[in-house]
Amino acid sequence: MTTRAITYAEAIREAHAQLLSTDPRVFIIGQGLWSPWYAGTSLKDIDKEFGRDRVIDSPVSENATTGAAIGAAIAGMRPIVFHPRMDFMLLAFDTIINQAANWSYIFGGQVSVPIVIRATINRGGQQGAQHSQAIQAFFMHVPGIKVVMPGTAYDAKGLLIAGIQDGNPVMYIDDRWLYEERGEVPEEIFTVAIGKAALRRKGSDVTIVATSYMAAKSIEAARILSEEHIDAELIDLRSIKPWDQEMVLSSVAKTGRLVIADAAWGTGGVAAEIAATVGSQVFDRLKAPIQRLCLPDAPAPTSAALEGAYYLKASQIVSAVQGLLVSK
Amino acid sequence: MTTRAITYAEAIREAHAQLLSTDPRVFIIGQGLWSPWYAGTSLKDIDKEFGRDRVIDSPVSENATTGAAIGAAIAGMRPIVFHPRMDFMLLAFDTIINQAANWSYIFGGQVSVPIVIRATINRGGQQGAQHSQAIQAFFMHVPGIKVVMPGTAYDAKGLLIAGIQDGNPVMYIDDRWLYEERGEVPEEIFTVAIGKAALRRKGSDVTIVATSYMAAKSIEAARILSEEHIDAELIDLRSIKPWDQEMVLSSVAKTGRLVIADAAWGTGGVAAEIAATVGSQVFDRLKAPIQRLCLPDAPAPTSAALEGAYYLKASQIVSAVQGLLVSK
Amino acid sequence: MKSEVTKPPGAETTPGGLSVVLLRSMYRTMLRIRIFEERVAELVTAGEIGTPCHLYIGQEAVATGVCAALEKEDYVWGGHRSHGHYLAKGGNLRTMLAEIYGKATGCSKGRGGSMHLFASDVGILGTVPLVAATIPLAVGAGLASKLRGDRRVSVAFFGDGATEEGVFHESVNMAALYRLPVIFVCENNFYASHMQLLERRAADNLSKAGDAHGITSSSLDGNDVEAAYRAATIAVERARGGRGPTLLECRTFRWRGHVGPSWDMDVGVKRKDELKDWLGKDPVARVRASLSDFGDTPEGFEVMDKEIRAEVEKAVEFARESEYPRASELLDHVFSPGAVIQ
Amino acid sequence: MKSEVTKPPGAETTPGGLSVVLLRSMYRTMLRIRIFEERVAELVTAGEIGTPCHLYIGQEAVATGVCAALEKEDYVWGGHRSHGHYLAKGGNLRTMLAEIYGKATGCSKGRGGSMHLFASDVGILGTVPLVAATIPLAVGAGLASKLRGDRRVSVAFFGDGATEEGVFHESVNMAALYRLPVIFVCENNFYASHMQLLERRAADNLSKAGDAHGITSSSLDGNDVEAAYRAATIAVERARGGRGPTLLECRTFRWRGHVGPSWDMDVGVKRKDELKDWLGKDPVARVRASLSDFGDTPEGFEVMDKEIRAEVEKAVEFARESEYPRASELLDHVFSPGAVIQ
Ligand SMILES: Cc1ncc(C[n+]2csc(CCOP(=O)(O)OP(=O)(O)O)c2C)c(N)n1
Ligand SMILES: Cc1ncc(C[n+]2csc(CCOP(=O)(O)OP(=O)(O)O)c2C)c(N)n1
Ligand SMILES: [Mg+2]
Ligand SMILES: [Mg+2]
Repeated sequence: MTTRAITYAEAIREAHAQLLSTDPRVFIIGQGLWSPWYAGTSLKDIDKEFGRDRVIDSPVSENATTGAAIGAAIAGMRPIVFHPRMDFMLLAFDTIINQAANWSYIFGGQVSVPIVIRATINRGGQQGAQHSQAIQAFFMHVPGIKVVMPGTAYDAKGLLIAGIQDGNPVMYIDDRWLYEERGEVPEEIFTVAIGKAALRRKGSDVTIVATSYMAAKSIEAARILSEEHIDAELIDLRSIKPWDQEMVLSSVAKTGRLVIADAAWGTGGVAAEIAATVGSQVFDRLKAPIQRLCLPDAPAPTSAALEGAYYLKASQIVSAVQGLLVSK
Repeated sequence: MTTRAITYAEAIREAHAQLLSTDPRVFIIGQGLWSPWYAGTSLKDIDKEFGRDRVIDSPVSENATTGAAIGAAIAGMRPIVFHPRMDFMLLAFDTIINQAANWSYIFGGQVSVPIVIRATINRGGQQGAQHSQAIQAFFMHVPGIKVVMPGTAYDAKGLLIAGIQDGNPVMYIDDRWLYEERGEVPEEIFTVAIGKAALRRKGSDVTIVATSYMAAKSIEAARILSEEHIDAELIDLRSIKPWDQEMVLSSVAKTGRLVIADAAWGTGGVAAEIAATVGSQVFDRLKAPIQRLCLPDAPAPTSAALEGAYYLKASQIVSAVQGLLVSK
Repeated sequence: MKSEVTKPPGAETTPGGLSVVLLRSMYRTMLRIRIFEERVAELVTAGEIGTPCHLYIGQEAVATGVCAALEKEDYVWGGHRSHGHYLAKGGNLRTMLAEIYGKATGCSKGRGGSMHLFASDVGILGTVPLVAATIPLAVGAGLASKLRGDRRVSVAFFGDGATEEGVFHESVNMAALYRLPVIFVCENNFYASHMQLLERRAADNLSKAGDAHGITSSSLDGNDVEAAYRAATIAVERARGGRGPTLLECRTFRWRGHVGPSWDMDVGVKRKDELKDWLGKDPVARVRASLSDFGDTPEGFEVMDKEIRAEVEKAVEFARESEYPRASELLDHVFSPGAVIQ
Repeated sequence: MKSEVTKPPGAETTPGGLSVVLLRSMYRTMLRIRIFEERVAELVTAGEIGTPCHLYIGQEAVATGVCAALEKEDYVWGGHRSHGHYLAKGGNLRTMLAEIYGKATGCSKGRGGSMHLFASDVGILGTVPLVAATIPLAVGAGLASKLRGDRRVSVAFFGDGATEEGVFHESVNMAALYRLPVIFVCENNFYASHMQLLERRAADNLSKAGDAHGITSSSLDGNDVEAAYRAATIAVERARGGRGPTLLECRTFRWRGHVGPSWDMDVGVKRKDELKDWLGKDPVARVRASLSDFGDTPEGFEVMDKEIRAEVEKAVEFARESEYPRASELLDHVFSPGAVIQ
């Protein structure tokens, strides 16, 4: 496959465009699709390219919009429903969790809901508590829905296409803080397998498992650590549900140490599930307590002064790893 | 205090009645409050006793009903908003999670939301996926809201009163499967401290931490285990957020073994958080991997044949403990 | 008397212009729903059925009249009280009953029970008990139809209570805005569980929601199958013609309690009085009377009744004899990537 | 000309019957909002303010007219575009600006920014940017008022976009059903972000939502402060008299982009044309013209203008000089059990 360096946002756009071009069942619906700025550059002019029949900017009705996308999926389409901010999606939880996630099960597998629910984490910028959330943990908890969180341009494209091809409800969570990150991305349509993590760096001292934005930060951290002769193995989880237990468990079995970095609330979060699973599955191989690196248990503040303290930095990953190695 | 044996449902009703009698700011709103059967016996004739102004059976509008209760709380009342089935509450997630849980923080602590959001787990009976959920994990994940889950008549009363007196949003989760359980309950108004677990049985071989209905099942399990000379320490968590880390950690530090039982989905659930915390906090004292006993990662089926396989039994707690002790 | 001897049988029409053949076929549908549900009521009372059953008895004309105006390819969506919608749209009676028994042969493979019915072969894309939940899904199916240009109509059946869920309004607005081929059929039976309509809203004016969202709406006698059929036919034409959605308020009454076979489980004195009135407006008896006017005989009705009862008894046998799903299959069907509807 | 010389100053009334004293005070409020926001716009452009600011410029008459009809104890609730509501209801200008700067002295202690404003001393129980979120809360405050019998009125300010959230309808229904002292003030500025009204609904008929829920509603010129005041006064009387809620559609226009100071950030050609029209209907200029008719002089206006500008500049200084919240306080205020409003 021919690749070239494009941004994360461009990769998202390309995935949408290629899906729209190749599959007449695909359409996009959600807020901001006719706006030049709602989705950043990730859907730039997509309405102009594919027409406003298939790129539908919706009323401010998250519940019905999402429900309509689900209904269309049940009726054989392959919609992508877009939530420009994950926070707003709370209004659509009934239709996502009670309906989409259950539909296959309650009808004994006679019908699937081939939908991608795209939710963007859009935080920072002094926007505050209702415009900053990263609530992937909710969806990890719910059977019947898959959850992916690309951290690179490559995965941003490949996972979106995989999501549409999957045939089941897939929650696709992208992060505005990654939109300008560049990476090599194939020009063609391709998929990244849902449920498979990516080994970003081989190492022997400690395993870092990170999601999305924190995977990017972890690369930075691993570099700093290597200067201190700490050899971190870095796993970008990519899929939250199902997640790649095999890769994570065998890495921790090898290194004996684990730091989990997820830029969301810690308590009851994604990192808790990984820690719980690893803690019981490779119990005998753990050399040190598993460390979770997550947001503090507080809503996002607005003041720039507090935002600086709230969000996670690569240096915190570095410290967490150092702490682990000192403790043993 | 004078106590007498009453049922869990009667204890809930008594708490409501005493709150309504003693605090003019208290009112109840939600679906089924004028029905003889929606809330089981837990609110029997409460409308007749206190009048339909203060006991308001609402339209089928979970979002606005919950939002109205939140607004009334902000304006100085002490409402209890009732969701006769936890599943329906998904429609009110925006107002609970984006609003109630954030309100204090976003306004710098100048205002609190003194509300109890009561949600009933009402499962079984071949009702299926949309009428069976136990989604406490969602709320454990959210800062700004406390979560309690009484497992006895005593706690059912004491935690409800504590919830109203707390002055913050408190999610109170009761379980229909416990409504007929009897226990000694004080006649007077009293509170059970939010955040404090209850030690139901002292033991030395293994710690069982259980929530609500599973705490009741664990008493049964502990009895069976004791016949096999396995001495289980049993902790009824009672509060999910904050949860009693002190009691749990010191117990596991002593026994070295932990089984967590929560009758909800396992992945990303309450048990994951407890396992993750214990795993890292008493790392050196653990003699065996922590076991989680939760519902399978599937929606609730309807067929009685499948329901039997889906829900947890005391025997499964027994097996989990046995498995732990064998493994070491 | 009213039919002329010279007309070939079937050419007669009612004063409202409906062919008697169609009326007879609708009568059969209504009767089939009635008999099926009365049998279910008995089986619940007998303890043979355990899943919660919300009986449609008393409302048969709505499902029947509306579905008679639809093609097999058209979609319908329902709620907790949908046995009638399922049968009227052509769902298989036997597999629905097996489903209610929790058997693996059920229309939802024993995972759904009475409240989760499915028959995509006849356009039933799902009925679920979360109030109002299928309303936006119906809009989505209408959107699918519009995008594909396949002229399918999508019908949402829901109760008066469902109009209190905000998503009802969101959905009507979207359907109006995109002029989708959707029919919103609100069965106003004046109760949501134990709550009378005016305990839940300020005015008995449900069809005004149509005006608020700029769509055509009407209010009709939901116990008159001809009225339901006529209104639905117009709505279907409008939908297929690309002229957008319709809201139909069908005023009717359920005879039994909110759930289960009881006649008075959640009944206050008030409802008892109302019920008496409504029992006098029995939609099935009404059609039967019309058909009698056209010469249908008691013997003929007897035959039909017997046929249906026999069919239902066979279904009971089938359901009883069917196997339960196996515990080992508990985790099946959480995902079903291959099961995409075309 | 229009005022008679013999009348004592202040006894004059407008043709609509409004006292000129009140009109002058409303003018001051409107001008204060205008000047404040224009300064905020500059400070955003200068990069001094970082939190997203949704400017109210062009809509000043609505907040001003409505709040003039309220008592201090009455409640108001707002959204993302609520600087105007906050000032009109009597919120402290200095602490709002400090809040926008993210300072610890802010009205929300630096945790809220422009989109989360609070001043319970004057009944502002919260403005938050989740569209429609405060509508049910306003209903709840109305319910509190009814339960206590304290005759307080609760006002929800929200945009046309907010009516698309189902909770708007749920809330109006509840307020109607319980006859709560609530006023739903929909500021229809014809846009929700980049989307024109008719891209989001089938008809320009927002006030019909009142009919659908059985409450009084009206549609009015939101750039006419007298009209807003009059309509609100009637609604307040209705509410205090226990006669239930009112829906007011106030038709107006925002001059700036959806967010920030830009004039055209999300503007298609269409909006540009509309904007030209609406600039001609400047609500502030309109009142100024009326007051001029009553003899208010350019010099008088100049003085008022200067006073306000001086106040705003002082606030800028205050905000600049205030401290940021400390990082060590990051976890404060997640709970605040003692902070119960009476
Ligand atoms: C979202 C949600 N809220 C509440 C319920 C509980 N519930 C089940 S049926 C029902 C009444 C529905 O009334 P209506 O829509 O009029 O239908 P009907 O039962 O009269 O056919 C309610 C409130 C539910 N199933 N789902
Ligand atoms: C629940 C929710 N959905 C979407 C948004 C994004 N959003 C912010 S403002 C806005 C437009 C609101 O329009 P309107 O209610 O008319 O208010 P206006 O901006 O015109 O004052 C939208 C869609 C949001 N903040 N909350
Ligand atoms: Mg009804
Ligand atoms: Mg607007």
